[in-house]
Amino acid sequence: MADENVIQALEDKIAELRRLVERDGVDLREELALLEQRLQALRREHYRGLSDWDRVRLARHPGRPRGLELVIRVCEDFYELRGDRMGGDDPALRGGLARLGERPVMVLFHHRGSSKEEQRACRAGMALPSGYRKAARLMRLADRLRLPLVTFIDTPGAYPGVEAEERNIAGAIAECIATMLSLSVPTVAVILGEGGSGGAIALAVADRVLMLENATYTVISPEGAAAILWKDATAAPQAAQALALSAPRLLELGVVDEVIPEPLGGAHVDPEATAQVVRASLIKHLAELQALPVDRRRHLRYSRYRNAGSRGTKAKAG
Amino acid sequence: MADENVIQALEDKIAELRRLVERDGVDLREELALLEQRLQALRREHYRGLSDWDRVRLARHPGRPRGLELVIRVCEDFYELRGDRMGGDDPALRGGLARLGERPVMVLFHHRGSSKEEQRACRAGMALPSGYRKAARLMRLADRLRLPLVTFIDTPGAYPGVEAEERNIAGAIAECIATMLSLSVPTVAVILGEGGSGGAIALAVADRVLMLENATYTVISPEGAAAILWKDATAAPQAAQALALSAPRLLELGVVDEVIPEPLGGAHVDPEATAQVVRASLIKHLAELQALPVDRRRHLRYSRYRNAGSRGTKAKAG
Amino acid sequence: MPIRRDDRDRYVEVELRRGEEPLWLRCGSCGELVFRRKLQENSYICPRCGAYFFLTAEERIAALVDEGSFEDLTLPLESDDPLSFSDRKPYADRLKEARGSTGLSDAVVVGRGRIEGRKVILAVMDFRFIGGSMGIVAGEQLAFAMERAVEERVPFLFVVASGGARVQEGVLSLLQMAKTVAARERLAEAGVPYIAVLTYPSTGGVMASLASLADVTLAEQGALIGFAGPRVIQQTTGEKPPPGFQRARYALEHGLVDGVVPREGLRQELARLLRVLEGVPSG
Amino acid sequence: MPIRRDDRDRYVEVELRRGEEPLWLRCGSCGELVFRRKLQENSYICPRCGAYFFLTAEERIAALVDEGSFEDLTLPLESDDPLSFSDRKPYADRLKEARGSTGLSDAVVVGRGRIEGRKVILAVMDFRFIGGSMGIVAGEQLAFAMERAVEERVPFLFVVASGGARVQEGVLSLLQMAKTVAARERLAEAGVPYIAVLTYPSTGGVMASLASLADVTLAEQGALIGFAGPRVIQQTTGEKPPPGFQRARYALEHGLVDGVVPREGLRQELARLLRVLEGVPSG
Ligand SMILES: [Zn+2]
Ligand SMILES: [Zn+2]
Repeated sequence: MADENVIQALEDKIAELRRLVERDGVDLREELALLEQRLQALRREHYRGLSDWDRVRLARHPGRPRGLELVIRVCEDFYELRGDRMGGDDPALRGGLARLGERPVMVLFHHRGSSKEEQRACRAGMALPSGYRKAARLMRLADRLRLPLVTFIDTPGAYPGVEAEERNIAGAIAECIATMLSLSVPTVAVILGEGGSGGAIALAVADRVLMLENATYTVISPEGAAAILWKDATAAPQAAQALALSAPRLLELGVVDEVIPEPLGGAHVDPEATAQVVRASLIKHLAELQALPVDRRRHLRYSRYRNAGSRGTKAKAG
Repeated sequence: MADENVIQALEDKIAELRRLVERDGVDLREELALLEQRLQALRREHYRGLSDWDRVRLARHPGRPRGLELVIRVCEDFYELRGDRMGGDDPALRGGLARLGERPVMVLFHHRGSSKEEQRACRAGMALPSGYRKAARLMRLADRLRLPLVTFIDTPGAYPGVEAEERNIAGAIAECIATMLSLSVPTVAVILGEGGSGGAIALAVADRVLMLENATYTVISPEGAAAILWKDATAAPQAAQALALSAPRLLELGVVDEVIPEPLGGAHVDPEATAQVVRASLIKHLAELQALPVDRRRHLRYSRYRNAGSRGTKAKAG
Repeated sequence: MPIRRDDRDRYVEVELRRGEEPLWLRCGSCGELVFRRKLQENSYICPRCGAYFFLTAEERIAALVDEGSFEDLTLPLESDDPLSFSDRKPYADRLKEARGSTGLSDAVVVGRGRIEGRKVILAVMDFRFIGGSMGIVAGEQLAFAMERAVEERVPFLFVVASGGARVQEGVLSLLQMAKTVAARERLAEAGVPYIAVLTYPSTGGVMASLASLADVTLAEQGALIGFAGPRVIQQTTGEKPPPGFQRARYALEHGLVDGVVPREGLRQELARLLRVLEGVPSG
Repeated sequence: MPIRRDDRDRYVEVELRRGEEPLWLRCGSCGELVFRRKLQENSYICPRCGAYFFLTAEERIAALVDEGSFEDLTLPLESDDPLSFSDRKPYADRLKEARGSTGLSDAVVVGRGRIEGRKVILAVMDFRFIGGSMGIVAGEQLAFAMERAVEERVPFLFVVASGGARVQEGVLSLLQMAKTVAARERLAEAGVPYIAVLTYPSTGGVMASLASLADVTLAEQGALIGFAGPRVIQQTTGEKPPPGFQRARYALEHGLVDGVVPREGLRQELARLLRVLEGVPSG
């Protein structure tokens, strides 16, 4: 199988050649075109055989489109709303008003930040109770103003800290789940990168759950599962496979409704194209949901979660 | 007019004589009966001429029945519920389930504490944001369980502290007012002692507002008004008069619905009797409210507060 | 975005009664004499030191809405002095004075206007009128404004400048907190957006009721936002408030507001917000 | 009431598999050998050192409900191993083992019973069953229990003993958080009281969903209450949790529970609570 390192090396070479062309005016058009073709072929080959662990790594790729940068590409006129109104504003879970396909919506998203300083403030996208309380506030606001809710999920999980525990991170997540389930407006969740356990599901109990092709959604990180169940840190790739955290597996299981394709090589290869596909998918699903009567939409949502996974049970033997 | 100090001195003397009777077996029945009669007469005389400032002092009397001790006398089976579910539990604003006249109710009350240590923890009954957030939580719980809400108000005001401001004491009070106004269940507020500004009204926007005869309810403390408007700390008695903070004045103004009489000399003279009158009044009002259809009750509440004080305006001259 | 620490709040209180010298104003911060016209063009920000001048309701409205779009809807009401209140001076006289010097009937002006073409119902407080305090008339104007917003299905904009409740109307003032919150519940039920702009000062009873319940809450740079003032805090509790306490950026850091906006950008900021809310309320 | 600092939590984990020696148990805290019968009479509290022993669901139920009043309503369901999960050992084998050693079909037992005469629908977790983890079957049992409570208009009592979600069922376990919260919404709409009792441990996904949404939340003395465990916190953030962290009294001080109850008083405490709630739900 085509090795990721080979692809990376070829990408680097092509970039160097381009710089040469630009700087020195050497005409390498033909050579470059051939190399590009070869790269695409390698990517295709590699991509077909992606393991779940490969996807975990793609979902965590530093260049992956996510957070504010992605939201701004997907929506227009993003207007950020801040604060939990109780003492805090968490930069790791953000939200606000925006327009999407000519209509106003409320968006919520995990944010990891670009600059070093911002990344530190965002704790790798692990949100605090104040983040989830802000999210619940904005969910209620969406309902009040009859705005569809769109969430973008990308977090390793909620922040495991002493103060987070003292301020009831568990209760804040539970409140988000309860609030999101109770909304009258249409809701769509998009799992962009990592969908890590409680911190992810707090924003994911939507009418429609969409998932990028190489995103992950899991009850525990593969590393965590490896440590606990395999008692072996190096078993993370096996754990990733076993946990059924990939978009295709979750589509099969009925957990997600649609897998949004990524550009060949992963979303980071072309963030703008990725955003446009996400955007188109969101607009389609929102239109479908908007066409349903409120009661019907709420009933479908209730049934979906009330019966989640029920197929995975069987009558007791004997 | 009969002086408060004279009454106090006579009360002390009578108490001493009683101890003498108990300890030494001296028979002073006749003398005591006469003295008691004299005391009652003095009280009656003093009481008839109570100024608003006298009432302010009665409302603040250290022996005045209030807080947990009063709630336990008024209701049965008080079951305390604690915590704001966000990091704090304020002992200065307490609440829980109780039974009142054979039915379950939710009660909320300011608490000042009896022991020195408790009093310190309760900050003289000035509640924190966490107290008001607990109150809003219990109001919502009352609505969910269809329990009438009874509040007992006795606070100089919300706590003016740095952390209280950082955690949005203003917003917490606003949330209480909004929540209490939105309830479907019957609500009755009793102003027991001091009803101090925002910290009091947070619990006072009820279907019925009752007030003990010597309680006060005011937009600002008389001392505060004296300092700001009179620029003279000694003007507090005049300010008390001007602010219309007494029960009879507020009944006249339509702010309260009923003045609950206190034992001669003030509620502290007989806490148990006071509690029984409060109890009877609450049961009566709750029964009346319960008899109304929900929509009607909510409409009446809305009109009451929407039109509060509107009589105090006039068409613009010219 | 992480909060920029260098973006310090600046604010200064200036002489409120400016009617006496119509042509120029003195900056209370740097002492500069500035022509009123020049100041107006500069959003009432001192061109020398950057200090913000207090705005009257009229000036605030002129700074926010499209020229010629404002229509005054303020109800023709005055306080009837329901407690016959008197301190060192009768409340009736204070009212008369305030009316005379401001030309207003009370502390709140209500109207209809457009911000870059988008309709709003506004209620704007005037701090000159007995400290922007909320009494019965102000409460009535605010409730009325919200009812108009519901009726016309147009966003409601509340510009706050208030030290709290009108002491001279006693508990009746306190009850305006309930009145405005009750009216706000109807606004919320109707799905009509409510935007609050908090300025210097936004404290006391107004903050502990209507002003804390907006759908979107902006703080003007330099705003003072809180319940109890720093002096009361220090006197009652002995705590020494930290630097920047209760100022706009402090409020933002503590999750109390959605954003902080410099005065000269406020109009565009509101236009941006109204644009994203276009079509709300729906139906 | 101010919190008494001297009232320290005490708790100890003991050997879970006690089936092997039916007559006596060794206290993991002080090493004492205690006759099972004696321990049972003492609410499974070590008579020598006061340590709490783990309770099975059966023992917990026996300790709470009136003798002879319990009726098992647990649905006859088992996990179908929907992911065909296998780590060092197939999940199917783990399930078989857990069923064998506990006699349960999964980690939640549902039933109807009376506490001092008052009816409740109970759901009780058994920590022995794969750490009381919530998978599809547990989620199903909990949702079913709440639906029964709505149907019968009887308070719902949830006794929590769970380390979190059932890892071996992947995201399907995570979704049980949504399932139980959805069922709880119906319970709340019906006005049926929901009482949670948190024991050692009440953490992870169960805590971040159903267990945090009770109308009344009691912590058994010694309970561990939180989302992330101390080890995860220390590994991820480097923070060192303070003494008493996540224990019952700590949770009370931080406003997370309504009360802390010693194990021997739990039954009376619930009776007291149910008495004050008599007549709820109404109608
Ligand atoms: Zn200047
Ligand atoms: Zn022991």
